[in-house]
Amino acid sequence: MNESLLFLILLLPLFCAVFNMLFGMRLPRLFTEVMAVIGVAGAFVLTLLFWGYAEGDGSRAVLFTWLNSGTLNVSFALNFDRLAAPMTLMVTGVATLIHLYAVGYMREEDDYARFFSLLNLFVFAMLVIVLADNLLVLFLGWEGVGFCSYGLIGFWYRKLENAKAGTKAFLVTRVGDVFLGIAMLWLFALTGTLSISAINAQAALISPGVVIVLSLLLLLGACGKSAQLPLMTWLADAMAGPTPVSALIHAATMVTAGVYLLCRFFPLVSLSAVAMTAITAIGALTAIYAASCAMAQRDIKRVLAYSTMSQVGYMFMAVGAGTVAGAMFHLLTHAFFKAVLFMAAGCIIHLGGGENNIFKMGGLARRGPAELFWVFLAGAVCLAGLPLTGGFFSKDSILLALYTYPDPVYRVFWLIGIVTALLTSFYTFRLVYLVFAGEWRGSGHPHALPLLMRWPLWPLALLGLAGGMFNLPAFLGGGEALHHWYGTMAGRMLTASHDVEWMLAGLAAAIAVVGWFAAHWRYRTYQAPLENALSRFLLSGWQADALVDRFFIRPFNAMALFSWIGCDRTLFDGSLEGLARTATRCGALLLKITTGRLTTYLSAFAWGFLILLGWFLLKLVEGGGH
Amino acid sequence: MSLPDLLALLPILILVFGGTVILMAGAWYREPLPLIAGGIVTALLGAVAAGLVQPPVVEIAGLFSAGAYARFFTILWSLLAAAGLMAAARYIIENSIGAGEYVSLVLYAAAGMALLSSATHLLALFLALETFTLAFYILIACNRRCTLAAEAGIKYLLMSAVSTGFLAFGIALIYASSGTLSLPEAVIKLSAATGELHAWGLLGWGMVLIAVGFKISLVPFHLWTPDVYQGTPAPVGGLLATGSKGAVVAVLVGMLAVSGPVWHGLTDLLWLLAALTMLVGAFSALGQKNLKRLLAYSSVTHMGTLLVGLLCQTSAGLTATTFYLVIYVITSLGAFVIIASLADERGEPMEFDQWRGLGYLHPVRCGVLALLLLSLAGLPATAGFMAKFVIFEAALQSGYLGLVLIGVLSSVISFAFYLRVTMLLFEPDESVCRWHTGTASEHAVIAVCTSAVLLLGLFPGILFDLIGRILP
Amino acid sequence: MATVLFYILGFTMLAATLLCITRRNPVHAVIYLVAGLFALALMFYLLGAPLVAAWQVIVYAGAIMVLFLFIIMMLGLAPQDVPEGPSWQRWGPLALLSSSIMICTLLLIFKDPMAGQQIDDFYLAPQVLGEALFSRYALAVEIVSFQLLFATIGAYMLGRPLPKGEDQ
Amino acid sequence: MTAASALPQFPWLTLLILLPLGGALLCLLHHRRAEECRWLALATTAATLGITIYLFVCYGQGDSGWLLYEDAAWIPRYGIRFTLGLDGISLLLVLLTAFLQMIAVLMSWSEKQHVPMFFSLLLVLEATLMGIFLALDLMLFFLFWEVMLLPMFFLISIWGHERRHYAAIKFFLYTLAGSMVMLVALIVLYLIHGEQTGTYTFALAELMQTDLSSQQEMLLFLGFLLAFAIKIPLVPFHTWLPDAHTEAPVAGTIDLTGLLLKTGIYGLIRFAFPLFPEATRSFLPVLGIVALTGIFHAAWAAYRQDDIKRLFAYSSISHVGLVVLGLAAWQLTAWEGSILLMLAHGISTGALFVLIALIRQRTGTRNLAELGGLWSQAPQMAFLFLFFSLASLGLPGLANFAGEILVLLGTFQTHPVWAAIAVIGVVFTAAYMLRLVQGVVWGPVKGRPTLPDLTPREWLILLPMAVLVLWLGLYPEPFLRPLHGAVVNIMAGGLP
Amino acid sequence: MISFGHALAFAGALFVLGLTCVLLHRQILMILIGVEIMLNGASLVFVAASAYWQQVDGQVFALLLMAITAAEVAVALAMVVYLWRRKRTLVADEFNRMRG
Repeated sequence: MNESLLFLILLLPLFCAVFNMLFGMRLPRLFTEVMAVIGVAGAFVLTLLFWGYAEGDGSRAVLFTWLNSGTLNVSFALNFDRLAAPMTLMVTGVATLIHLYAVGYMREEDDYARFFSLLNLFVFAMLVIVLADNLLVLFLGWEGVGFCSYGLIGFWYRKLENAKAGTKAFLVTRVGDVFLGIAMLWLFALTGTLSISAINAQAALISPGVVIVLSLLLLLGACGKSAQLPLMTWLADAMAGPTPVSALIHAATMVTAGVYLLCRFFPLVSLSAVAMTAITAIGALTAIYAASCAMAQRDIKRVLAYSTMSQVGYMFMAVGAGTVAGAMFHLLTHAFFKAVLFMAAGCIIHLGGGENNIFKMGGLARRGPAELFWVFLAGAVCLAGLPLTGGFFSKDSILLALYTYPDPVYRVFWLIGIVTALLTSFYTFRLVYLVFAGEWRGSGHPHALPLLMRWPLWPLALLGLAGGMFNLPAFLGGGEALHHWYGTMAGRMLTASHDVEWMLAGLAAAIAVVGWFAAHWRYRTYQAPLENALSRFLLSGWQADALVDRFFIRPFNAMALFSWIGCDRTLFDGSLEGLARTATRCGALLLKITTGRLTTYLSAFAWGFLILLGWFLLKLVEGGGH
Repeated sequence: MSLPDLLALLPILILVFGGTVILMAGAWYREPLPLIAGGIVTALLGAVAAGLVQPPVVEIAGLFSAGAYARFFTILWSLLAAAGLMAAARYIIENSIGAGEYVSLVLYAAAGMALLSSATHLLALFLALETFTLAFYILIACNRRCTLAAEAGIKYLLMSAVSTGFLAFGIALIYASSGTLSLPEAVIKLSAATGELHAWGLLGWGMVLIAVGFKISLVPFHLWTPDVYQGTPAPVGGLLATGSKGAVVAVLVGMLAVSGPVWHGLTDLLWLLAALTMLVGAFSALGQKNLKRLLAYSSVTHMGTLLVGLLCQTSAGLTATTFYLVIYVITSLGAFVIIASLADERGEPMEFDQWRGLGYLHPVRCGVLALLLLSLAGLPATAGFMAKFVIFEAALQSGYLGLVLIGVLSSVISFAFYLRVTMLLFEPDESVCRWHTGTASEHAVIAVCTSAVLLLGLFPGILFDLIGRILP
Repeated sequence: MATVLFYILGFTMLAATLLCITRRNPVHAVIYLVAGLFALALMFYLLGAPLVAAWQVIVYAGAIMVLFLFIIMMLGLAPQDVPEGPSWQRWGPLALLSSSIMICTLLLIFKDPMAGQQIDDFYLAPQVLGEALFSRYALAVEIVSFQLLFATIGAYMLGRPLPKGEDQ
Repeated sequence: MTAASALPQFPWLTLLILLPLGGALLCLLHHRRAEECRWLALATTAATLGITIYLFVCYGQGDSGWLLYEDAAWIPRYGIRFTLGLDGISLLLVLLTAFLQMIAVLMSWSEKQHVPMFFSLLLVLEATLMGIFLALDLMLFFLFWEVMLLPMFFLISIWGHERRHYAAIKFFLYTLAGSMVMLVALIVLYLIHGEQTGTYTFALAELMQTDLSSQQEMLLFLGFLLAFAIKIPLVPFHTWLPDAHTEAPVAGTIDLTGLLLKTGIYGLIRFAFPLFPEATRSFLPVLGIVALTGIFHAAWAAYRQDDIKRLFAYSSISHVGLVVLGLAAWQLTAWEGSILLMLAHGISTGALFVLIALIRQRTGTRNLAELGGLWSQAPQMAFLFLFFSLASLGLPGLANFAGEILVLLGTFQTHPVWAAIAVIGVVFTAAYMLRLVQGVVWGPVKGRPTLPDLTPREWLILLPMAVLVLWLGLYPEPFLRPLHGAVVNIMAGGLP
Repeated sequence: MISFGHALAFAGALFVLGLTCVLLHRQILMILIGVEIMLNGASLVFVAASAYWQQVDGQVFALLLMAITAAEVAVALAMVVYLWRRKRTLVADEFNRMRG
């Protein structure tokens, strides 16, 4: 086998995407669906097959030169290393299950070819990010996922709100891309290369101040894609898309791209303590912000969206605390259980006849198939971080990393992490109780749940629950497999006494249970949603949209209006037309002189003569002067 | 008057006596066509004679030059007369104008222009100028069916008479001041007296300038131009716009070419006149709704540009002026002949409303008209651009940057109104109606003018070489 | 003596001309003009141009002015047909214009160094003039003769009565 | 000059100019048969395209000399020569011209009014554009430069939309005013050179040797710059463009965007910069700031447009702002990016104008408020619209991105702040583009529920453009290769 | 002895009076008369200059000027008659159909 075969991992989804785009509507539906699934599943299988390439220092594959000008020489090159391999496997694996689920979910959709094509394209773009060897290729995928999410969020484009949500997602993430772009330009200017590994290798040579700025730029770039403060407003609206899209984009892949980016540039970022603190701070703030918002949400998917934001915040904290392995660990487990939650939410909505509002659900434990409840619960306990679930371990390792970080500020972040965990547990069980407990409060007729929407949940639920096994901490007798796999890339080695670890784990478990009890106490029986200012404030995501509108969109509109009306219309065109008008007026004035009367013409003659005479007299006087 | 003198005068003699013979014949023989044909042949003969007969003397009776420069313009005006007659044939017949009289007047006018272009003596200048002016009085007004023509006639006549007064007094003052009537000598005497400014000479030249300014319509002596152009039937208008102006410019160029740079006292004034003329002509044309008036104002602008060339007084400037003049004559004539060729019993199409959409009914002539107008505006690849270019080049060489910028401004404005017309021609319009299809002779003139404009636009070298050789 | 006479004639001429141009009746104007022309002819004579003087009387006063009178009579321009010549509203600016021109012209004329020169006595015998006219200036005379010929033609072409129904 | 070999070579360059001219003439002569004129025009443009492709294949290997050079005396008295030369930059632009012109002809296939004149004007336009991109004698260049306005003027004023007369006159006069100033500067330069050396000539190579005082140089440079800035158009000289774009018929719009704007940039590259190196160096910062302003100003203005054609007009202004920024950065990569971006912009925006014309044909409107739901109405069309819009907003992998990123990478090397600010422009571009796509492609269906989708002829037009957009985006190397040598030459202040 | 300057001053005054006549009157015949006066002024200059320079040319010019004036007047008066027949008026300002 040859290293350039690695491209097959990418090209397979791409091929299926293009194929479905071109021929999807002309071929039998089954064919399209199979193509779509094959594209992803094939990539999954290929990843497994090529796993060996990732070991050691990984493998590079170069396809062809993309851009070549002056000192710049960028190839289409892939880098399949130990950081990329698990991510690839996760992306393709989860995506395969989501694709299967989508086949069932989109059974009644006519425009399925576009959907599957975009979905495949999305996977392709995500894989490009994961496997990119240089920044430009990464950027290709980076923008690619942006576009695909745009297309998928706005998939039901006939409702303008959906299209607008897509546009919003694209635009907000593009704001983040600006920072990534600037970082890319700067890195190239500094190092003369765009290769990620080369940049990391030269990172130590860059002056510390610049490193801080660069890291912050990368952080902001990551914030855009990962929906972290301050670029988080798009994620909640993005729930307008079909549920498989939410599962794919907002659980497993796109939102984690930011984390992945920071992990990729960890050697650079970790050089600057300021940047690390900033990353942690952003993560912590987002985590608690999103958790607070989730507590007041009424749309099931929005609850999950905010929870995603919050969990990604944990991942940022992990990076900030120096543990790449911890971040990736949480990334993986989160991908599993969040995908389960989203897909189950899709089923719930299906059962509720398209109802999204959790306050109009209830009693689904009895009403729907029992397995749905168990699957959802599996996801929920992972999210809430009940002990021994995958979520528990991954979150715990992050909290440990925060606790053990030498810088005392991190204790504050650790505290935020703990509080967030409490909130998480609370809103997760709030969701469970509102949806499954009590009586059915909705009005919609349930749709049938196709088989394909049910069984892809099981493997994911199991992976979520058992996710802890991948990186079982040492004090529980685990081998920290993931940490060892990453080796040098894993970041800081967490060194803490087992007592501390036990203490932290116990605290986390207690917190989760407390959250559960609180939710149980509040929502065991149905409670109508609160309508006070605080809940409205939280419901609207701390008025973030209004703030953005106030400080960005309105000024932008005003500037646009100024440019168009104020400058172009009034100033430039106005002065041009004024000039033209003046000329015409001059002309009209001159035509008035042409009266058609001979006397006028003759007096013009005489006046001309007089002027001539006057001129000559003047000349002679001057001439006489000297 | 010796034989060599007569030989040198041969082209003029052919024109004048040919004209007289046709006049006589017209008295007996009322059929117009042969008379017109005879006139055309005479004019062409005159041109041929001027081209082929090498005169044995350089100067005729101390009044006229017989040099290559004079002969060149004799050829040009003879050809112009031939073209004017070809374009006028239908006009003469349809309006039952006396063919003999008309033809002889045109030939006579051509002779006058030719004499003016070659004048080297103030008396000759005066007489030649009066000669064709007189012919034009009659030609303008001779169509008794057209009321506008009568009005144009009286306007031209009275204004012209006043300008004659100025010219005569001016020449008289020059004579009083310099004691000679010979043009080069008078010029040199004026320029020699740089130490003490000669008031009489200056005033004399100023008055001559007024008369010249009237003839070539410099601001503020231009006001007659639009009215007279509008009222004059196009076949005559073509001659009036080209020949009567061209001959005057030609004599000035000839004079300057012989005497070298003069006019120290007048430079500032001429600068002002040129600037004013270019601008006023351009601005006035902006609001026009009548094609012939528009052409009149455009000719005002063009004369301003010509004045820039004259002002340079360098050989480059004079070459440029001559080139410009020839191009202007050809282009302008073409435009007028096109108007003439469209004329029918309703008269000539003049108002813009009559032109709207005409390009689709008469594509060739309207297309050519558009081309000629753009050449007048100075679009590259047409002769008009080369003309403007060489004038600007000469002016910049002489340091008249300000004038050139004003010229640029007026060019831009000119484009505005020329483009409006061309746009109008090809603007789809349902209500447009057909005009006359034109005769072969008219088409021939148009074709010649057009091909000259294109040819000289792409290969102006031909004319440059010629001018370089003939300029004294 | 001749000098004094010259100035008397000059002022007579100007006075007559001034009267001429202020008349409302063209017949009166022409008569005054003829008077002025006579004075001018005498000035020509004093300046040594007997032939020009004679022709001035014969051609100008005798022929051209009579032609004017003839036309006035022929068209029957009774004084009431004549629009009120100079109207007082137009006088103001025109008087200003004319007087400025007059002043400027005279100033310019007197500004010249030659203005102070005297004209020496001069007498040009008619035969000398004739000789010059028909030898050196023969061509000019020819041109003028042609001009007169075409003027006749023109006068004929324009002066013919209009075909019926074409006058307004 | 080295390539001016003594061997007589086939005058390809002259042919490139004469062929369309001949086609135009034939069209006019053949005006009684409209149908045949179409084919004639198509054949002419196809032949021209064939020649350019042949030249591209034969000479597009990155040689740094003149790939082709032709020279003949023309007006010796004024030292004007008929000099044509092809280097890498011209090669690409000539290729673009031939390609877009063929698209324009195909796109005008259904033109009903005065067909022969229409096509002959298109062909004349092509000839003049070729002339502009090939001429090396300044007077020859100026000639083509001016004549180019005329066919465009007629295309707008006769076949344009409602406000065509206003737009046509504005376009013509505005650009004319600029170029007249250039003419004056040109003549002054000619005279100065003539006085210094005694040879009066308009040859670029010789005029470049002129010694100018720095003040003279600056003034002359500004004279040239004015003409080019209006044509490019740089803010604030841009207001003619939205009007002209909006009112022009589709072929005219394609040419305007794809080619006319490029002539201004080409003029800067070929004439203004090499002739006045000192002035250029001191003026570049201003140019860069003007270009930056243009990027943002136009993006803002585009955001408020409801007429989609006008919106794209502003988007063009914004894009050329980036191109000029790359030039102002004076860096090899940025320059190559600029030129690549010119190509990319020509194709992607050209295709968008094609689509707008098709949409207008079918829906009768270009107003954003009256459009919507194109994906339901005509999915193929909507797909392509989306595709080219994405290309235009600089999605990686598509044509514009390749150029933009080169520009930005290069610019950052010399002017990091400019580049950083320009990157922000990317978001703004996305803002108006997405607003446009949202209004046209998505949303509830307005108007008829279905529209006729693309016909084979329309696919024939759009498919090559789509392929090129992908090609330029993913593998621009063949188009960058001819540039390497040429750009180095010009930046070094010389000719091949 | 006559002063050259004075002779020219008389001529100039005559010329300006002629011009004034031209400007003052609106009747075509009077305008023509004004032109005649102007031309007479020119003649006076010619004759005076001829005497000053002791040359024949000035007088020749004066003579020919007279002849030309005659020709011009002939045509002008024919035009006057023609216009009278057409419009029954000789007021110059009545002929203003063309303007602007």
